[in-house]
Amino acid sequence: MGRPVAIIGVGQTMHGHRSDVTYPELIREAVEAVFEDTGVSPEDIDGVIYGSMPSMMEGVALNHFYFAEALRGVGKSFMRTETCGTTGISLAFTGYYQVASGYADLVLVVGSEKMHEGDPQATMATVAEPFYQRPFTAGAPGYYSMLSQQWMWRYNIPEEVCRDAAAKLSVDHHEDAKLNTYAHIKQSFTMDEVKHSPVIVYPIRLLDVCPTTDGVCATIFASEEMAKKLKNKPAWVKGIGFRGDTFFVGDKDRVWSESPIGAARQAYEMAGITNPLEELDMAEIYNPFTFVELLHMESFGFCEPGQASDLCLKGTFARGGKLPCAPSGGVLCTNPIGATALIRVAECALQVSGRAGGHQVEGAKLALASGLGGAQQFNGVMILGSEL
Amino acid sequence: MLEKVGIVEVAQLPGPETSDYYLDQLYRICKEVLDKAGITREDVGTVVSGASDIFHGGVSCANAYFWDSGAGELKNGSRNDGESLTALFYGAMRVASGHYDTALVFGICKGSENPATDMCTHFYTDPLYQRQIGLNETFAAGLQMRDYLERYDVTEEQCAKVVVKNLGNALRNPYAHVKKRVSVEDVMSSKRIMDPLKAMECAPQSDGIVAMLLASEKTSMKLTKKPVWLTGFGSSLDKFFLGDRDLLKSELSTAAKQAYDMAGIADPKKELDLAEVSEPYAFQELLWCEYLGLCGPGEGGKMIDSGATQIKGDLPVNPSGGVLAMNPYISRGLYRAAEVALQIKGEAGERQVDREVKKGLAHGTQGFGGQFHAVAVLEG
Amino acid sequence: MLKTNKKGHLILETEATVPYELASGPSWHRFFEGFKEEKIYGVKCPKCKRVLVPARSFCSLCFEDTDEWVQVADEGEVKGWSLTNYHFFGMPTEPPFITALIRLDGADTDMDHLIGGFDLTDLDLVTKTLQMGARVKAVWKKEKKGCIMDIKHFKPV
Amino acid sequence: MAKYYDTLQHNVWLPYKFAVGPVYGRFYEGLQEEKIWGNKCPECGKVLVPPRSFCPDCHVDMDEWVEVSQEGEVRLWTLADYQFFGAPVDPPFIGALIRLDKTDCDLLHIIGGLDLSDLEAVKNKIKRGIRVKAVWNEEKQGHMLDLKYFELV
Repeated sequence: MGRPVAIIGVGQTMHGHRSDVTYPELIREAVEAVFEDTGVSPEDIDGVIYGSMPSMMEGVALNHFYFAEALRGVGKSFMRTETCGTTGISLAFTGYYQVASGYADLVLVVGSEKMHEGDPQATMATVAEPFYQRPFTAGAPGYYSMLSQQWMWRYNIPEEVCRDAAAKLSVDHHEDAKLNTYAHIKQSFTMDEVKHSPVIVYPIRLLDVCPTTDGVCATIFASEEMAKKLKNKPAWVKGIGFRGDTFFVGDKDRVWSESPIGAARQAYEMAGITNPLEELDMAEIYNPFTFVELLHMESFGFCEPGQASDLCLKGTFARGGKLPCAPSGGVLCTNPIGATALIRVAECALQVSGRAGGHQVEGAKLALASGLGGAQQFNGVMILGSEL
Repeated sequence: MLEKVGIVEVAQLPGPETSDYYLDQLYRICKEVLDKAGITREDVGTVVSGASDIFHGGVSCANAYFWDSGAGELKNGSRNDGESLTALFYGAMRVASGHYDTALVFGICKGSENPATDMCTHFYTDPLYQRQIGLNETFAAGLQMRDYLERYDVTEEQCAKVVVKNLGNALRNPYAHVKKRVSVEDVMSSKRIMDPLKAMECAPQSDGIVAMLLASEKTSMKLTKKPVWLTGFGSSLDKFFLGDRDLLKSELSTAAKQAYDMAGIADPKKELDLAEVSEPYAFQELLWCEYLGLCGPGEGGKMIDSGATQIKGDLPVNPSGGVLAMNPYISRGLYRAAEVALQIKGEAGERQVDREVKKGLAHGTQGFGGQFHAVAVLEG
Repeated sequence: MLKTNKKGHLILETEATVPYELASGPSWHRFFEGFKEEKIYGVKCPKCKRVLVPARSFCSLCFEDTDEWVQVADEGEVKGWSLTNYHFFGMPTEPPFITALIRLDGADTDMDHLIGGFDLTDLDLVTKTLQMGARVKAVWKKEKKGCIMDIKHFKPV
Repeated sequence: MAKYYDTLQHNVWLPYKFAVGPVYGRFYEGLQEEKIWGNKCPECGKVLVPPRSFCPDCHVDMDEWVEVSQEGEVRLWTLADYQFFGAPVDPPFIGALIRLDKTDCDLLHIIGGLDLSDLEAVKNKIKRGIRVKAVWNEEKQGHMLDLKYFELV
């Protein structure tokens, strides 16, 4: 099914509040870094794929025009992909298909967001249509707090257990982020600090929530022939899956949701994975909220529904555990939306090729990256492996 | 590309404004294309849309909004933002890779709900320089047209003839938005809004939803008697600042070369039977034809004078009426491909060209003076 | 306007407003006409037989036209809720407020709306009142405009 | 916009805080001092206005600052004569690409100080290659229009 595809390198910006540079300059920082990382010359690239999430946030519509030079896109084949919060993983899929279909041998895939330039709240308010949902879904935390509560109800998870597990994730990820050169928030917190941080939308508290980040991630996707010629150890795309669900939140069950479950199932089938907890070595779950990460551990089949909190408290998903999740610090510590899910993919690629640096998970060979968009509407999963 | 990909069927929405709801319209067009192909939503393998966000629609993450209307519920799919012709190719790649047997591809843009196109394109500018001078696509087109007239000896009348031809062709196209018999004098005497560019030389702002069903070679043959094969594709991006570019050198040549190489076309002028190009400003049809190799450099004016690009000519250009007759900004490129597909299938009704159509070209462009171009080659 | 932000970096501050006008189409029109009479309509899918609220012209799952309009109750069961107590752009009303998913009697989908009409400043009271399966009923505004906020909120019964 | 059918009007509010960065920062500072700064690519030697942080051709950092001439010649121009969002001044006005002396790209700006009521008269005055020079606004705020317009020399 298609040609084998590898990710052969990654370039990231120092993520954070980057008002020190203009947007094209920020793009260039990541793009030049990926060429440096791979030793590929920009002339040898067949094309560029780019996306950012809502152009409203950025104040520049179809901003690839503005970034043409910084993306090294002048005179190159170009495609722009955008699918909400899943933009980053959808970008990776576009890159994958350009190579898998035989159209390209080397493509640059870039995702970005400079969230401090726009107004994230004003932007999020326009994600829902104005007839019906807009007044009620304006704030993402509101929706996810509802979801986490539905989840606790559904599986009779005691709130204290869930609260502790979420707090542990926050504590762990903030520690993880300190090992990751590019992460945005690098600060330690205690369980108590998380559990007593201000309530944003009950039960979600400030330290359960991702930050607002400026950042860019660039990756290069390559055919087998090209990957084998280049210096870096390739990370092979073993499986991809995606499911989009209905726009109206109330139309579907979003707790045991067919979107993340179906996306993971599709990716596992392609990768030949039958027992993710045993077979995967690490995962970068798209976790803008701690509770969502727990929920997705279940949707992705790492454990039975309702069990994630217990396992999390036992350390199963922590660094050194059976299946470390978000060892980069995750979305919880770095969230430039349009780049976020591509960073998940890039992190997994670095991990399985043994190049993750300070936050390397020892011996990682098979990894799962995910992306989440809208109110559980979109979920994408990519499996990366060290062997072809 | 690993596998051959065919266009099985197409469906399109007529351009004029109606009182219909965006999502209902999209649903009906997608339903129409599936019905034509005789398949159900369940049979659809993957969905790729071409659509844009907030500026061209008023909703951020618009793909979330129209996902269910576009047959996407629980499908693996994606959305390409910007020029919709890239969505056609993305859908084709998903089939070509062997992952999916069918792909539903659609483009959507509802001009009647949006602010003026000039306002939308003004937001393409960088906030620090060109925005402060008020640049938009019409502004850039005014500068580019002057360059074309001065350096290539093309006349204003020749540019005006494009409007006469295309709005005339549109009279035969039930899906076109603006259709009328006009004269060169009418065009020449319309208001010079961005001299030398005149009001009648600028495309309208239309509603446009167009859907196509793509399939693998085997399935295409099964679902239709006359599949149309996507054999070539190319795209290219130019520099951003107008002042850094020669406005008469275009990345369209690069995009065209990629598409021709892939389709094995050595002499486009001879081998192509028709072209549907995106000409949001009349003179651009002439200029784009030059870069596409449909005539020599600087010969765009002569080409329209010769009658070759007329619906009965040797190489009809925009027999549908083109973008001047129908301009749903984001989906217009995919409309061009749909029109070429219909011509190849022989299903273009009154606008069917006289000659047999074996190979046709579809072109899409966006950005200042054509900063981005995409070209697709379709064959019978 | 140029300003220096708290990091000492130069910033260009601008703002603009972009106007849109979206066609309602027959389904939204009829749905909100119903609101003027304090009626909530769903549609029944001819194939899967689900009653979808709000009413719409097609079933996204079966991809079939829906033509049977069904009035559903203006009361039902709470499926999930969240309490917002901070100001943000685009919020439907002054905080604190509760947004919720409500399964109206006779419907197979949940409707988004607000829950109110009692003291929302006491989180314990809220969690006690809005336990799983709590019943709520629409409180209609006197003056109706034919829009989603013609329902002021849903109130526990 | 009154339409014959049922619609929902809504306005989208777009507030921004764009990072200016050191390169534009210095450029705007120059405008406030009635100076036009460009910078030079160490590789191809081209002088570009406005200045860039990197050369669009060679992709290397631009580090040499050059104050460029306030005079140059018109390359292309267009007479804008309709109302549109974002117009820098009330139309009609002339938008132009101007090549300042000893620079290697064109500057997008406007040409002013002319009577625009008669298009033919304008066409007789403004042609490719005609010389223009900068006219400054008295009030300056660090904006492209601190340079009010270019006028015929």
